[in-house]
Amino acid sequence: MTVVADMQCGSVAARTTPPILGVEELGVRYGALEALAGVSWQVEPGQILGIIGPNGAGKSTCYDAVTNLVVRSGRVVLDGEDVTKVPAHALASRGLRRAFQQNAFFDHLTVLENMVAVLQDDWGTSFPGCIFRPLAERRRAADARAAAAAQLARMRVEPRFHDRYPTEIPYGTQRMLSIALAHGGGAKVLMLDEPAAGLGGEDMRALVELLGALRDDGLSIVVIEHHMDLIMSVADRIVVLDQGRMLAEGTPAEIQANDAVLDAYLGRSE
Amino acid sequence: MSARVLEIADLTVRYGGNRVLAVDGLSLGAGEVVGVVGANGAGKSTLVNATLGWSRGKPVVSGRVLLDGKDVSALPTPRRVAEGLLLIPEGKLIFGTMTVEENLAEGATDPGPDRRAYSAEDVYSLFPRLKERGGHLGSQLSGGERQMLGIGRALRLAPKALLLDEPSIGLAPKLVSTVLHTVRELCRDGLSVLLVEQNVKAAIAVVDRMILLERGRIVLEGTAGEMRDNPRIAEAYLGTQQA
Amino acid sequence: MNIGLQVAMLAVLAVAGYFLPALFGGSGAVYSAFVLIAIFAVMSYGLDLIVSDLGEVSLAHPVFFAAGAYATGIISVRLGLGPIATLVASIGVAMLLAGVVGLITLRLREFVFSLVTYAVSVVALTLAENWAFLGGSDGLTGIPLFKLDLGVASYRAVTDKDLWPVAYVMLLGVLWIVRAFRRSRLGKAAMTVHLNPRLATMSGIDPQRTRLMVFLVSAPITAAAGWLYAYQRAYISADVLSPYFLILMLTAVVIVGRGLLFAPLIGVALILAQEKFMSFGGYVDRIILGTALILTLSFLPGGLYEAVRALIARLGPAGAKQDTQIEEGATECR
Amino acid sequence: MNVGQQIINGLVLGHSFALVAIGWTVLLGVARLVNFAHGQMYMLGAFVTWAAIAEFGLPYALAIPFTMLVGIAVGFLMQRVMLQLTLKQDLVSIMIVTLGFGHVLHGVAALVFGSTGQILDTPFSTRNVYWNDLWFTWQDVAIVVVTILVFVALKLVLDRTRLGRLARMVAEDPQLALLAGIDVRKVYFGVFAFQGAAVALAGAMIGPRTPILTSMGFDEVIMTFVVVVLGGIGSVWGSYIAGISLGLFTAFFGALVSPAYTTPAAFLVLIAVLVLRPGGLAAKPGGGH
Repeated sequence: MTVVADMQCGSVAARTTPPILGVEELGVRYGALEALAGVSWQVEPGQILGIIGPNGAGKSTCYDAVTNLVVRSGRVVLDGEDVTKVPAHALASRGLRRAFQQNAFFDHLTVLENMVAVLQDDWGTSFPGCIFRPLAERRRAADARAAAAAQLARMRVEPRFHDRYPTEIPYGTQRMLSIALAHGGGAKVLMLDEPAAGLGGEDMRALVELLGALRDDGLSIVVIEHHMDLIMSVADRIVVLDQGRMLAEGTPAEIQANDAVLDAYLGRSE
Repeated sequence: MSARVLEIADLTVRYGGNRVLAVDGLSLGAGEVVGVVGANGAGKSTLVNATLGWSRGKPVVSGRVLLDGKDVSALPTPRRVAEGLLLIPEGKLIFGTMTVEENLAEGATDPGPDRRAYSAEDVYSLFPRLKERGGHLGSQLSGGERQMLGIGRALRLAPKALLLDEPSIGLAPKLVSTVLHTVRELCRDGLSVLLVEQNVKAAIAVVDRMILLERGRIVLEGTAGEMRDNPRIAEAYLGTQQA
Repeated sequence: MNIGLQVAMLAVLAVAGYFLPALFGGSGAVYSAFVLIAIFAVMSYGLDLIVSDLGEVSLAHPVFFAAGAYATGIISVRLGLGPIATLVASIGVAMLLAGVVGLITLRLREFVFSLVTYAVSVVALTLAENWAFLGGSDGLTGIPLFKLDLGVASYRAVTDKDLWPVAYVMLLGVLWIVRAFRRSRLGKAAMTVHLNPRLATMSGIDPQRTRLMVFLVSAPITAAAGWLYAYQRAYISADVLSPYFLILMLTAVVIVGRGLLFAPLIGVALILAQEKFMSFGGYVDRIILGTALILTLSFLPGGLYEAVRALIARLGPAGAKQDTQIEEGATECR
Repeated sequence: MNVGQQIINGLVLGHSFALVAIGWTVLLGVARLVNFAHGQMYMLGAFVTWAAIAEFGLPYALAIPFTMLVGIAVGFLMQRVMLQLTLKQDLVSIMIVTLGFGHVLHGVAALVFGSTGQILDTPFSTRNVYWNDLWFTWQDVAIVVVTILVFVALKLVLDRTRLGRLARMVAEDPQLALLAGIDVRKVYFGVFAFQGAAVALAGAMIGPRTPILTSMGFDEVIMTFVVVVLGGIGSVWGSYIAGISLGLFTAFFGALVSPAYTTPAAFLVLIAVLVLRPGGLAAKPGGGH
């Protein structure tokens, strides 16, 4: 069953703004298994879209499909440009970036080096540059570290952790680092996969705050999340997936009142 | 309460520098079904995996696991299995390159008089569907059949305590109920079950007691009746605004 | 430390290194050993980029070494050209081969990658033994002396002592290149592809292009070693493709510790010091070298450097302090 | 060219390739391990058989089991040293370690047996069969028979016995096998012992066909690799068929083109397969876990 979103909830402005990221009829098959079918949604500039659903509903598969990491059908449009055929590695420079469900770092680099590594497009020096212009490279590297430190600070990763290895820092900070690495030097759309998994209390509040701040800076965010507190408080719209299909779509209030969603989460009454 | 088949004490699990699980005490009586619920990342799978000393990652586990009063925490996973502690993991739970019959071929060696060793025939009478599929490969089975085969495979090894991790994932509602009620039936024969489940409604229908995990800790524990109407259970899944 | 001081210190170290053979007595055997250490270290640095930075194990690097040696041999013997021309040719041939091997193995990982590169080595050995163009089983003899003509001045290397300045400059150059590589965008891309390919991909890095590029940087380095080796030996045969060089490179790369700038150099120095000055005969040396490789990987995955550091950390107070810091980090998340 | 003779050569050669490869097929299929010392273990098998006959005066029939015992011991020792790496599934390190073992085995063999070549004569290898214009030795017949027996026995054990089932469980998913109560370590040891015994047997059987040298073993690894990949990794019948095909290809290539370049030719076939069917072996794009 698909519950059609009540369009009156969207403001007039929101309706006329073209979406920054739109997916149409995404489908993924693994052999005989249809892991994802007929999934369509869009995010408008400066909005947060939540994707929820029970375990195994196809949420992470949906991300892999959007970012071209799996063979899929359907269409992906980023900022008015059809990027369906663009390889995964070329999406970042077009402004589409994502995090992964598990904390994804470069384990053997320090936190700061992790950040420097994803800022190479803006702050790196070419190989010949490093050989022949060592002093210029040295200055650039110092600038890169400063930029990385600033970016980490913005993402709530405190300076005292910058010289540690990612596995040594507190879990809440690891989640922030994941977001910082995914965001890199900047993005139009950032896709996060369960950023709040395993978080609580203080860490959760910091995360809500961060997501809000990023949105206020004009970033569009897609969030897969299980933690309803978080999703209900930050998302502008929510898509519910169940068994690889769209179950519902709407504002947080609509989703909370939706019987089909309650069933999917708490089990169906028979 | 009946005799304790499984006792877990001071079980902690760390990944890198981070503690992801800290369970002070949890016990399972003979013939009892205890449900474990909680949000994603709350540590449900970590709890059951650590009980077996098993993982697909590299955690550091400490704590005590007692099976029928015997401390098994120093034993490697296969030895715990031989003692009658069985886990059906989430996700991949059967051997896909082997037939149903082969998946059920490995039985317990000398389980002793106090453990019931199910024969392949016993499993087939429990799940007639599996008998029809006997010659098929595990990879050809549907989600429900895999779940049945996973349970059957565990029963062949004469479990004292069976830990089930999210058996309802990807199953149709009717199948969920079939699988869980079969599990309930098994407990009449004295089997004890720890059931990790996300489908709270389905789980609450078959468990005796239920615990709620949040951030690696037990935050709530009670009988099925007490938990059914507890708002915190719904909260854990749907958020505080949901009354 | 300020930059001027750092540069001055590096300069002093570099100059001091040059006089090391003299410090060890300056005999012909010492110079030979030092020249070989420099050559084999350069050879190993090529492989080091693949193993430490890209995280794959290439077993095709003896082929690049041989490519440099054979290109030098053929061009100097048959065309009579000098070291500059042979160096350019060595690098060119190595890059060509690296491009081919890199393209074939572009989508292969781990053991399949290594197996295919190993096969490349064995096939190259068969070719070198049988192909008349490469001198067949007799090899190429009569490689002329190393003679550098720079118009106004020329440099002729008759003995290994005369070759030492060339070998030393080449070693310094390669150290500089390896350092520069690790600081460059390409080097960082290689490391991220190695550590977390999915995250690297989503950060805008093309893993396959990165792999190919690293191969194209790595092969000429190893080939340059082959270039000088041809002059040092004055003749080249299929021996340069024997497994000895492969085992030597691998051991040199892992024994001290992966990813450390000076590790392959120190590794080669340790191995050659044993073989030149504490030899027990070829077969026993072979057993020693193989055993060193086995033991390092099986029991000291971080190499001697990590082992020594762990020992110091256990004995000294610095290590204890580090432990408590980690503990502190962990408690915060409770 | 005598086509009939080349077919016979190809079949004998093919069975030899298959017999050399069988230990690797199981090792790779069950334990996902690669052993670069395989070629040197083959060499050792040939030399131990030679020493058992020429130095200790054992009959060939006893020299073979003796050689296999040595093979098992070598396999066991290697696995003992690499156990931690195996359990961590650190395939790349394991690979380099086995390369180191190959180097050490070569050194040991050269030290013990000397670097000069030997001829391994057996009661079969010196007796020729002439049939019209065709020629082969009884050793060739023995190779074919033994190879077929080993393959049939292995297939039966893997498919029909508990041991085979355990091996297949570990092959599919060692972690899940732990939960089925299987001591995965024992299976790894068993697989390494089998590989050692099988390749030693291959050395004892095939060594008599050519003069033996302590420096041999490299071509054997490449041929084995080609057989295992062409046959489909871990597939027993696949290896057999691939071995025979490669044998026939090699025999005809040697007769028609050049006997010196058979290894490069076999390698080119492999590359062609890898390029045409990259999905079979290649890692998934973008890496992944």
